[in-house]
Amino acid sequence: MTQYLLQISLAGLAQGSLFALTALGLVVIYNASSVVNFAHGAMGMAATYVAYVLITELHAPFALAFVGALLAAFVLGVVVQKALLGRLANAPLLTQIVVTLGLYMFLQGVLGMIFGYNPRPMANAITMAPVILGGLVLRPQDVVQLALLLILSAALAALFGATKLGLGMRAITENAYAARLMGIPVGNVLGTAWGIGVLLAAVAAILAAPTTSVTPNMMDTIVVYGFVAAILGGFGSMVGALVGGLVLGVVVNFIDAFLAPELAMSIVFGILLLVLYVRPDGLFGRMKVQKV
Amino acid sequence: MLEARQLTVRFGGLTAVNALDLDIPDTGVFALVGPNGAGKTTLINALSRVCSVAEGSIHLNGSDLLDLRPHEAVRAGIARSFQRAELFPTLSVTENLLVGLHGEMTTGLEGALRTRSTRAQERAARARCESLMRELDLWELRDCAPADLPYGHQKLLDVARALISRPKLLLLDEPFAGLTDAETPRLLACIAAAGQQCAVLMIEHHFKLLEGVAQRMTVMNFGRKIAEGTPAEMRADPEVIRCYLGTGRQKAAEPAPC
Amino acid sequence: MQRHTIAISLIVLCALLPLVLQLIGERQVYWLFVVSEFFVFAIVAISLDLLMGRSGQISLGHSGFVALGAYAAAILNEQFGADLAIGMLAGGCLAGIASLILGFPATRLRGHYLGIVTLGFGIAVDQIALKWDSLTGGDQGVHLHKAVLLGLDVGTPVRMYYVALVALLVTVLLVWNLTGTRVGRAFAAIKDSEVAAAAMGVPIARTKVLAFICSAFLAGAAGAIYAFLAGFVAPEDFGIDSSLLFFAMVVIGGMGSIPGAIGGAIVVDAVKNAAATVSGLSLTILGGMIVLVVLFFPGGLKAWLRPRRAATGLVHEPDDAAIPQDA
Amino acid sequence: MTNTSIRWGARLAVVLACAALPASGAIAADAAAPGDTVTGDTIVLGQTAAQSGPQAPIGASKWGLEAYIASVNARGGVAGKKLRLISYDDGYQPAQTTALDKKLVYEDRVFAIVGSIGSPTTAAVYKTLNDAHVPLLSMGSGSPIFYEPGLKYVFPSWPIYTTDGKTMGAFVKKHFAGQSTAVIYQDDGFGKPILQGIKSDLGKVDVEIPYVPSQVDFSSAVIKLKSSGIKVVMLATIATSGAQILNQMASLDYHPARILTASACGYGGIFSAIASLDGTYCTAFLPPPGSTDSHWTEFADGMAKYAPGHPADIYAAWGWLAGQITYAGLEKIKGPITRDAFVAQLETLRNLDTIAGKVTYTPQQHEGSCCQLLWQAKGGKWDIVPDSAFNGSAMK
Repeated sequence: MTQYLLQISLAGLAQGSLFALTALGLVVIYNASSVVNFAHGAMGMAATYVAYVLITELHAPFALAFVGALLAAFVLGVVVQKALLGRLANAPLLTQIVVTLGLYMFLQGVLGMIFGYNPRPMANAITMAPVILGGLVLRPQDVVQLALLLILSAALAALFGATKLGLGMRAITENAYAARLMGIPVGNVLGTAWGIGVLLAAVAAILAAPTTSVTPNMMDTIVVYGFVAAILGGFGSMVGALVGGLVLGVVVNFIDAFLAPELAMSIVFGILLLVLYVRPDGLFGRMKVQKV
Repeated sequence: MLEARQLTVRFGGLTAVNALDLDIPDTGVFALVGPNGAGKTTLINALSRVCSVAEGSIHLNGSDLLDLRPHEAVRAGIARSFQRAELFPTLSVTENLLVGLHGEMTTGLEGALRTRSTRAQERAARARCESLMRELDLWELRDCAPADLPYGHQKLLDVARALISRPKLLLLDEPFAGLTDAETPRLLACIAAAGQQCAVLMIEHHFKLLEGVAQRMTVMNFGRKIAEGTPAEMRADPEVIRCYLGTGRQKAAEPAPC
Repeated sequence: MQRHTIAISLIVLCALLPLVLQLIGERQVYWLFVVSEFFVFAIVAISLDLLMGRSGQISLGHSGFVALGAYAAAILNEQFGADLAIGMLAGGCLAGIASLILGFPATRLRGHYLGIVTLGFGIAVDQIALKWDSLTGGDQGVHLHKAVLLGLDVGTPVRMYYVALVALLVTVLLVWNLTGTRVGRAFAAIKDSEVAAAAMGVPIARTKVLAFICSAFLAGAAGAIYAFLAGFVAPEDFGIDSSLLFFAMVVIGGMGSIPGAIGGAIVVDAVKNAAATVSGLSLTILGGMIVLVVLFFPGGLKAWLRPRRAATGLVHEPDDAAIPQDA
Repeated sequence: MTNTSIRWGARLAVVLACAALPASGAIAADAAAPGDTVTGDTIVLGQTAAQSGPQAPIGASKWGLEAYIASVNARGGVAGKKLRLISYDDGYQPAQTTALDKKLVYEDRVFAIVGSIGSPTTAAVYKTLNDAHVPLLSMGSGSPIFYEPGLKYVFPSWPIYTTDGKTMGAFVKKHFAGQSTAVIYQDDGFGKPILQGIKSDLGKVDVEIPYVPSQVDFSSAVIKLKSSGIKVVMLATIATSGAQILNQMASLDYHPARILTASACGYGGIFSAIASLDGTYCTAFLPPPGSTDSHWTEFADGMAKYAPGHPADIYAAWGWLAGQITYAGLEKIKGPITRDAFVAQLETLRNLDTIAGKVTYTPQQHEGSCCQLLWQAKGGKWDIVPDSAFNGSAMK
């Protein structure tokens, strides 16, 4: 039984690492620009198609395709920030959410038109046989996934904690106007934040692709869990997103195993609603004081 | 009428208002002055129940205000304006005023059915808005969007929106800030007239303006009351001069660092 | 005045449509269905506009409310032969109750949380309808008996058409009136400035929940009409896709205007039908339109329908009803 | 404003009353749909099949039906009349199907609805069509609701989903007797009848796991099966979920006997989508793609000739089957071609030889095809498993 529980938790952590990556990207974007990016999953999905084309059409090795797709994701993030959100900096929150939703529909439609809705198989990058440790099956791709999550989290922490970019980003979060006055290139910093955020979504999408297959809807489920993870983590806290994602992954897998897999998302949203009743700012969140 | 005792407001470690006592009688215009960051707006926010009070008490005609939530302050008789004229941009001038009557009106969802009582109430409210707008020369602009109004009129509308509910205590946060010299007298007259009906507590830097209209003033610094009295007394108060007015060569509107 | 003339002519035209179709030939069954269905969509668009355009709250799961209304009506009808009026009432109330449960924590939250929570709600309604098949028939749905309204047989396409038309007109009137009175102004006030609204005595949380309930009630009632119109209710019809379509109607319509919402419904319905032959085309067009509207035509169709005042962003402009005309 | 809205309301009411009275009086409710008798020189058939959205792949059934109709027309048609197909894309959305079938029946005046795709989509319309006396043939679904007695105008041609389950159950009982078994099933009108069929033949299964199509990660399901030591796993899933589960099994080093349902293995790319497919069984009512069965070769040739560019896969074969049955019924009509004559002739079909084996309809029983067998994946293609045929009817 313990072994069974361990195995489920392990699978949960692996799945949760995808949620955490998605949530981290959302939080990076949110922290810089106060926008919840509803096109997040779709942008990651678009980058996955780049990887898919590089692999199947141009026969690029996986590593090259991966890097190419991440590059494309970064550029996509920057372009979207410059071309869309940058123009709406002073618009109401609702307007900014609306534009990301429009983008979500647009990206999904365009890729559906080009590639169709037929799921396209994406080969797993790691074809190593699973390692069996005392009856516990360790899937190499799970290990890679978790390792990648930790590495990227550490990199983000370093980036935001120690570099000028991170300092600028925190300054903008506090007060964009003041930051501009202090000579911080707000536009560039925001663009970079979007680039990094979408890059994280792309990592999650590409890692998910062997399981979900490559389709225009491939990220729909994952990104919704990413939203939930980000909220549980307080939407703004990176550590919160990381922990929220991993915990949610385990919770979802336990629901799958012991409750009702066909109602997993409903149950998760029920839990979210309960959490929000008790703690409106998530498990790790802190209230923002509103200025009059 | 209004009695605040040992009022203290804290934001985290910062004490914005510190053990402040304030007494305001039924009518008259009262001013709140002090350098930036002295806690004036916070005090107004505390009195209008927007921000929570850490210690102390507020009573209006003997009834405790501390349990009230922001939207209940109006019904208790406290209305306010905002430093940057927080008007409702998507509503017309008339509708902005009508929102000021929200607490007084009772129409609920039955408004969708246009029942007889709904219509009567709406008519009465609009009539009240009309007379106030005519008084303040806003009538011609009644269907305009607030953004289309000159700034002076926006501030006027902001005050009018607070005034329409006939409050016992009117809190005005820098009503004259940003107004041109030409726009000032109308608002000044409006405030002076309001002071005949109810108590007005306003934040203002211009001593000159205050001298004509304010009966008393409270000078704040670092969240504390440092002096209280008539404008003339305050002008002569050494503590006020040191902290706020500065030596005669500085402009009165620019508080000196203290 | 002119606007009234246009509106009245449009209504007359709609009212005479069955006769016109009759004169052309016996072709009404399909076209009446399509137009009736559009009327129902327009009601949902108006209800969502009441929430988004007027009170500034987002819902990405509005078809969840429609689904609740449709299922309530369908199940009551299938099991107890319930009347359309009862179905609408029950559907509206069920959706309203759901919105209360949903809206209560959501109103304490920052705006985007609401988007995510409503998104989840839409998904959950779908999943539960699929799972609870003893009641809902699962993916095989619920078939309704013939439609009866207050004892009157409205089971024919023509009669159902009039039911939908009248329902739309009543919705327009109700929402129009509501926005011109105290509650409607409170919705706009909290959208424009919560702080100022509170200072004016508007209870923020309660008003937000009220807007949610009103919107959900209308959407639920529309769902009930839809159930009787289609004669069949299944979970597939109420997914995220259809929520996004309603969302697109409101945004393209310009937010905060009834003619805008109806116009948006026409545009979205037309795009959906015209672009149906190519996978992904309608999503592309609608998504592109939303982005373009937000960036370059912030007033949407509303601004185009009412050229006399410049659009000022994705904001509410008062309708005629909100401007005093008594004098 | 008050006055205006009252005026408004009053005008409205008058206008509506005036318009509604004559209009609703003039049009009586008519039960039977128009176009009952074919009068011109064309018999128009209607179909709804998703060409867009996630279910678009199975909409390829349209091309098999088009190819069959073209081949009939090339032979001179039926009773001197040509066949024509009007196929609409409903995106697998029942609401769309409802609208489009109204268009087909009342606008396009089709004679019958043939080969429409999907359980929920067909469920939305079958009662209405039956009430309007419009024949509904060979829908792409084996959902038990279409097989209920009393649906005079409804003629399903797939084996009922319960039969699919019974085929698996019988096979497991015979070849894996006494081994622990599990079923992963889609929690709806597709997966549940299959589960029921399996249980009715097998007695019981040890583990049952429901899922919904939006689920993408099946790790915990697979872990559960693996830790319970399940030796035989039956999958009542759609194609994408089936692929995800089998891939998940391989990645967790879990290799039980696997049996897929027919709907999960008909697509062309399955061998590249699932690397570990070899040895997997699949239920089927059609010959494996690429087989030398004469029906399959006829179909494949027909596709190449009349629907070039569209692969001769299982989905297209569904359409071909629909065409075969429609043609068989029409061909037997003597005299005017009416819907009732068509239905009467369909009910006389006994052991009609189709690509899906023998099809029989009687006035009491519209089950159509009853029989299934199993394929097994071997070296990149499907082979028929000898001794796997299931011939028992699942109907009571």
